[in-house]
Amino acid sequence: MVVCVAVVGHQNNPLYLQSFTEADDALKLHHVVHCSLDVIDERVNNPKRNSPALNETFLGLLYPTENYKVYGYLTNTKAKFIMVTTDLDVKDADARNFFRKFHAAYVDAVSNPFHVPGKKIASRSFSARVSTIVRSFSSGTTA
Amino acid sequence: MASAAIYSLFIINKSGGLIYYKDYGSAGRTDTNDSLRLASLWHSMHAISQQLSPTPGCAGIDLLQADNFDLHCFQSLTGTKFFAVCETGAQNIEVLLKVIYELYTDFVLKNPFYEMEMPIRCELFDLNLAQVIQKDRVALLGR
Amino acid sequence: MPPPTAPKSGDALFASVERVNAELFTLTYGAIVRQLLTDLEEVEEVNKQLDQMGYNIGTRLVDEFLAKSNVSRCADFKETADVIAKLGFKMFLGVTATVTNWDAEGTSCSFVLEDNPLVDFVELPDTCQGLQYCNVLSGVIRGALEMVSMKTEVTWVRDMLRGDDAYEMRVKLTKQVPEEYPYKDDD
Amino acid sequence: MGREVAESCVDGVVMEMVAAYCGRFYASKPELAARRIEAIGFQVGHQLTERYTMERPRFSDHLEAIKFICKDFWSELFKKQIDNLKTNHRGTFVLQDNHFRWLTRVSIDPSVESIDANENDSTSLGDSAAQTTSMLLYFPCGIIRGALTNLGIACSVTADMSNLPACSFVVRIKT
Amino acid sequence: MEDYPEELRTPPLTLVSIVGCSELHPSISAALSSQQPPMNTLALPDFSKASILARSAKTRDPLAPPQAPAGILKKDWLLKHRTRVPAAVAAMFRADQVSGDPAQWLQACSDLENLKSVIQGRNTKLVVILVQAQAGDELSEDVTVALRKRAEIDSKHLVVLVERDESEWTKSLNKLKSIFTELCSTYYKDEGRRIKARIEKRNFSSVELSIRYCFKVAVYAEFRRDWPEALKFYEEGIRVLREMIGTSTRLPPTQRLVEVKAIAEQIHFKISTLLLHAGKVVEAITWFRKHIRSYERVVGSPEVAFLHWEWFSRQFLVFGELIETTSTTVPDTLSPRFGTADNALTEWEFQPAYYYQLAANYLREKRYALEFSSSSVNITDGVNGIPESVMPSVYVGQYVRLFEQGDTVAVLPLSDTEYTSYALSEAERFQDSYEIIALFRKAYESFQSLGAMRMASACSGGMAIEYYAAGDFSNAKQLFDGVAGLYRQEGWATLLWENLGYLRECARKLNSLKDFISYSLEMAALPLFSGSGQGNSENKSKNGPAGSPTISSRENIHQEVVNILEGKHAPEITDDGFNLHLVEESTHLDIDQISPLRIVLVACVAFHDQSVKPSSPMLVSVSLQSHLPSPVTIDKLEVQFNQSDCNFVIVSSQEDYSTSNVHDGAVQVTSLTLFTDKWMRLTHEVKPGQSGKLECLAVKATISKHLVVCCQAESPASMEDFPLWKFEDQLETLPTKDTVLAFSGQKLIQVEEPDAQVDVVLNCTGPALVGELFTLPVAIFSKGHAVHSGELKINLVDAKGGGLLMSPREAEESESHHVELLGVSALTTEKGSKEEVDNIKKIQQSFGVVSVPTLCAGDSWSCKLEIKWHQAKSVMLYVSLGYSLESIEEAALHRLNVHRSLQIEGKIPMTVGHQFLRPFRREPLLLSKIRSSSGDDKKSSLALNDSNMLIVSARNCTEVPLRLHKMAIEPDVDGKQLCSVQQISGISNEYAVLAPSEEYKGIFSVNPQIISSNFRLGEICLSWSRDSSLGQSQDNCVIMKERLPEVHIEESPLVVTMECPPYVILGIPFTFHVKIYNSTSLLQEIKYSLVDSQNFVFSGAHNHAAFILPKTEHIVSHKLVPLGSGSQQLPRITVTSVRYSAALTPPSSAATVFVYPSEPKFSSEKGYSAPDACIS
Repeated sequence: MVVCVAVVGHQNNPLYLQSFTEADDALKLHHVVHCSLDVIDERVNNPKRNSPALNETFLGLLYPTENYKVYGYLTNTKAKFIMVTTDLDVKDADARNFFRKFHAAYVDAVSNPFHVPGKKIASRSFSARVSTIVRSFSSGTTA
Repeated sequence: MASAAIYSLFIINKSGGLIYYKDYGSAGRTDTNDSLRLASLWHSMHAISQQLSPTPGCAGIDLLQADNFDLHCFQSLTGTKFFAVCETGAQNIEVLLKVIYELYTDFVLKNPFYEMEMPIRCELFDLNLAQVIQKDRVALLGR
Repeated sequence: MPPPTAPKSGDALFASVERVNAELFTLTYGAIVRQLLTDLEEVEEVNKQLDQMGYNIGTRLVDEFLAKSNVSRCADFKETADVIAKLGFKMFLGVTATVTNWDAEGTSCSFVLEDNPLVDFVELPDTCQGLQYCNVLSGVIRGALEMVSMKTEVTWVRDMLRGDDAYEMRVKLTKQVPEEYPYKDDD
Repeated sequence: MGREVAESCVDGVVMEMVAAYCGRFYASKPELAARRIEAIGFQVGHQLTERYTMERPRFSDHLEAIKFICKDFWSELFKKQIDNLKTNHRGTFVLQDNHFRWLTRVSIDPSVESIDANENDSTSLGDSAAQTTSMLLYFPCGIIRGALTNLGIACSVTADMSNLPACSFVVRIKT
Repeated sequence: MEDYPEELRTPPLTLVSIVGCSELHPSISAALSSQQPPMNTLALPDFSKASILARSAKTRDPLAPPQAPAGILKKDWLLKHRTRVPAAVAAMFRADQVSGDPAQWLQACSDLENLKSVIQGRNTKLVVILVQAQAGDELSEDVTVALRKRAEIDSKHLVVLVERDESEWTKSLNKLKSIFTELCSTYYKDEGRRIKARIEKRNFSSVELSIRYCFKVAVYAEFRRDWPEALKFYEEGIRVLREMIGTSTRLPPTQRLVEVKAIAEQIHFKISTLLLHAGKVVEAITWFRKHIRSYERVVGSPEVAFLHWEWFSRQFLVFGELIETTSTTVPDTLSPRFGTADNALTEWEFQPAYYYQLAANYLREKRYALEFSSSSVNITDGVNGIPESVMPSVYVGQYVRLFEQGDTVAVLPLSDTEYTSYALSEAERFQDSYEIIALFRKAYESFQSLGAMRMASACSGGMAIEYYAAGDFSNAKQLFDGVAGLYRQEGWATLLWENLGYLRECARKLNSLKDFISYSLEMAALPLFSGSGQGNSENKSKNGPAGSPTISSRENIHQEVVNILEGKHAPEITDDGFNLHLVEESTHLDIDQISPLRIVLVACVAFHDQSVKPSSPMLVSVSLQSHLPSPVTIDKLEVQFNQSDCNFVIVSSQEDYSTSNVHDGAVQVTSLTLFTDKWMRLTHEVKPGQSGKLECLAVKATISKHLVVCCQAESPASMEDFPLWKFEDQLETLPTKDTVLAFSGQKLIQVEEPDAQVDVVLNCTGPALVGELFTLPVAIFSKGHAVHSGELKINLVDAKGGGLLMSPREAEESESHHVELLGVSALTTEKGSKEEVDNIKKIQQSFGVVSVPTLCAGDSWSCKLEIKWHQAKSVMLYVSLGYSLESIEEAALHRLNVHRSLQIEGKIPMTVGHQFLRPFRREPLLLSKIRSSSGDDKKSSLALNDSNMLIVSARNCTEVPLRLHKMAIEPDVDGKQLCSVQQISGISNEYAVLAPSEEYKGIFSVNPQIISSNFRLGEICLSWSRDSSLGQSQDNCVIMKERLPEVHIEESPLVVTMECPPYVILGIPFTFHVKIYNSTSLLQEIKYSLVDSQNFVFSGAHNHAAFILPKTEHIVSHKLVPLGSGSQQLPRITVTSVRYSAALTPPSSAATVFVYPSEPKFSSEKGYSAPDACIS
């Protein structure tokens, strides 16, 4: 299941972070997400990997840690999406699909005229949409 | 003979002011002042005609036939009057007037520099109008 | 005399006009509202301005509407309302409103919109509840009607942004200006 | 979502917005009005890029981004592409639209122009018209800047409308 | 890894044994171990020792029905096979031993027998070595054969070593090696095959055995360096092992797990090493993942969870070390698209740091688990204490308890509880923190080197937490501080919160109040991250001492600080000796633009004007904002400027401050309460003292008496948004009400110079006249303030530009100045002290500086400028007064300046003209005239010895009346005697006043005595002065000279004089004489003619000619009768000299006469005396 999703701004500041666990490892998840930014930097800035094929928004598994797997996604507008799951084997396609939906939700959220770019996403409808996406993902993969 | 279907075209704003006048080679060219006066006179007559009507809900004169010319008048629901002086028996002038009305909405009302109710000075309007009249003449020649 | 061509159906009408991406419209309007909020600060003032803008737009838009939808003069306010709901909204926003809640003397009714392109993506922040986001629409209606010599008051009754189930604006016909004699300057 | 509305809506709103800012709020100080209008455009551009870049890989360089603006972005907005793109390869790009949609309805009062020709005291009229046109153009300028900024390209955008309805936008990338 | 036994860590080496001939052993074993692959040698000096090769006592034959084994693997098994169970044994005999002496032969045989019997149990291979002295001495065939028979080996297993001969020796040794190698491989193959057979036949009683067998087969394969096979069986083994966890019941669950994991660890290690050494990094990592995944969930019962975590952590540590030692690199074949379908691995998994970090994490898990267990188990401690004499059993991962009664020692199994308490006691003997720190540090360093800042700081955060746990607070604080920086910068509020939570406690423990307060305040002011916070804050071990961030916890922290400051002790912090409550002196916090505490309090100061005059009031807005969760009441607010006299203090009304301790600055009492996120806007009036820059430096807020927060003032214009809060989705409020100020307000303004309250007056009277000493009074009136060390600069500049007031060519000579400043004379109105005049500092022709005496307010001072015009020029006069307000130096720095300027025209006072006249009715014939009529030299010519008239006119061309004191002709030095000039009419009383544009004429008679073609008459000399009513007289009257042009003096050959009465009466005839005098010494013929005139009739011829003798006079007379009255033209006469062919007619003026109608009655003679006067 997905335990945490996050949106990270281009200054590497968290814009949205929601954990979906009962256990109070919210803090730990913050750490996990924050550390994953290093991998994103590594993947994106690594000189040898600027062939267009590698410019796709989906960054794949960033790193496994403890019993989490951290997946990443980087939009054209330098917004980073991060998804933390405890599923053992996640299919690439599922992850991609998840992020595609998530991205759509994000885009609508920032299209709210009252959302100020670079600020945290406080939209309720966004979080609602996200949690449905998360649920569908969990069900999708476990099924 | 068919070459000059329309002698002249007037546009009058809702308060009777002439906001557009164009002459297409009628014999007795009227100068600006005359045309202004004519316009407001026509405006009044038009109003009177409504009063004269035996039945309520009359929209006023829309065709005035003289021995050597017809005067077609079209009044938009917003009170702007378009009327054309043309040769006797000239056909579907009212369609033409409608078209002109559309041109008016497109190129006059959508021109940010045009102030409502003011005389029309829009080259684009002139341009398109000329084309329409031209087309109309061609049509007349065609028949 | 009957209009040379019969009035078009709403869909035909919408199909006939030039159309653009709704997002552009929605976002532009949103941006304007936000900018107004920052510049005018007072929410009430913003509402006023939006209405004013709407009015100005309406005064120009109505002619285009009349010209392109060959509607003939409406018998009464009821008919006018229907035309607006079925043709007006459709022609410009691509959605239709329903007219309901007529009062006894038929001078005030409600336009109800389930769908409203103006508010896609919009979510009112807590700080500016009280903002009549869609005021531009009511302004347009008011302006347009005034051009066809109907003085009206338009107010919002329901607003989905406020959690209502639909958008409902109340249109009240205050007075119908008759065609008066224009004997002014010349005599 | 292929949702659409009548072009008149956008025209009307934009026109009225410009009128409101230049006429009502900041009539006295056009430069303030300009900034506001540009800001509105900026937000729109910013949000539109979010939408329109959704399904595509990241741009690897500036040129790619600019091309995106010229092609997909433009045609999303105006159903046509930028007609001509020039660059000096040192961070300046010129995007020319030979028939810029938002200027097709604009015709500056010919009489004023003619007056301009022979009479100089009425030039104020003429360039006020020109000024208002440029006010109209602050909006698309803002859109372009917003779009590019959101793609991580800080730049300044100006418009040149020497021959209507053709119009060219000059993008200067801040380095 | 290093605590693994050697035999586990290194790949196994084949073992052979040699018996006998001990003296040769060293060289042989050396040779064997030196070969590739090396071979270990178990050297037995003599056959008696061979017994150790024998199987251990309790050897059973393997075919007997086996009872369930007590464990999976014997500890010593590996070791045994590497040190005590040779694959082959070589019996060494000396050649001479076996040949010849039968006794020895027998001995050899028996030894061989023994050996055979010893190794008979296992199928250890036998080799016989015969040692020969040298190749030379032959060795009887039958002996070797016999030996072979005895040893039951085929011929090639009997090796002959040749001792003495080097080449032979090595040759034979190589033979031996190859034989050994061959034998070994067969040996291990056989062994392996034997056991594999069992696996394949599945004839084993229990899972344990199958695992054991797999292990053994794998090991044997390793002996043979058959890695694939080894790998295969290890993996098989570990698979079975994983399965048995659920099934096996041999041991109580806990110990079972322990054993299984122990085995798993070993086997996994084997696999990893095999893979890594084979350079199969990707496989190794993948395998490791698999390994981890299959055991991560197998924690066992909670009270022994710590065992699991310890073991788990060790897995990571060991694998990390392996990765590190076998320096692995990402293979190029791998797709760069890490973490995607075409490459499941990720970058970090190739980095040992990654594993160290996780090892550390898990070790910390262990620590938590341990704390948990020890806390929970201790309760049951009383029941059964820690069992003594527990020791590892012979089986890997098993523990037993030695039980001795008397001399019998029994080994008893342990119950899980016993084991648990044992393990617990063992675990508690260690302090894990430092282990964890070490791991984190390793990870930290290599992440640092990889440029993975966040990973690194996560690690150092981990270290810090361990230090904190270990009670090393200063280290902890230092590390936490470092990490906090990153979180602040990237706005990770929640992480920062945790961090600060620790820091706060560190500060508390280190008893540093200031830190404690600042950390606490920062925490309290942190934005809450939406989505976080609902986590229950019980588990402090996970969330840090601060618990999870919630609005309430923020408020508590804030409150706590307030309590401490106000000395009230909040109950929750009485626990430790944190004696904050007795703080007497206040604590100071400084907040600048970069301080993290900006979110606690920011001060924004804006002057309402861009610039201001000194000592004129001006408003300044001070706006404060705080993000602290609860309202902050400020006791006292001090606003400090660089001009200290502007400082002011605002004291809250709540605080009953004894206003005594509030110093000079303005005191304003209002309510000073800061509400969360709201700007507190104060406006105050300041009066800047001096000019120059006025900047607000800081705003000091005293909060609850003991905390003084000193905020560096910020300009709203250049105020950058708040750290952390800038990401909050809340609309910013402006520091000041009016937006203009909010966007453009500055905390720094320029105070202008005070405007001069001194007036400088130049009252100029009209234009200056060339030549006069033009005096121009300058008056200085000090209206407002005193004038100190004043200085008056005077500068004359040509009004037509071109600055220089001298004609360029003769710039150097000072005379040539067209206008010059002669001097300045001070005349102070009240005390006429003259000495000021002297201290004129500098005077040039066009520039001067005068020092002005000190003037107190109201005084005035004035002086005169004396300027002289040499030419008519218009001049700009610039006068600038520079002075300072005080005489003190620092004040003298900025001086005030008053500038005045005036344009003055220089006018020529008079224009002088002149003209020559003949005597009345007398006309000399001047030949030059006649000639010159053609030529054009304007030179006027005079007749010699004849009194010529000279009329000089002086016209006043100014607007003012002038006095003409004197008009004279000054002849040139030589000219004096040659030509007499005397004034005929002059200035009557001592001067003549000339009104503007009035003209004065002076008449002179000029009587030249010599003939000269160009004679200098000299110059006209005028002396004039202004006709000013107040009579400053002669002294300043100006002489002006003008040279007369040269004249031409000649002698006239003929002189015509006309004579007629002064007047005539109508009708009365009179005579009219014309006298022609011939002054030459020649006879002159002349003609003359008289023309009729209608006014006269006359008698006599009209024309006439005559000869005149030298020096004689010829007279022609006519009688005339006038016909008309009035001034009449006499008949015109023309005299023509034949000789000179020159005609001469007297000018009409000379030929008129007045005709009275009748005899006039003259009252006085004056009427015509005046004209008479003219004629001499």
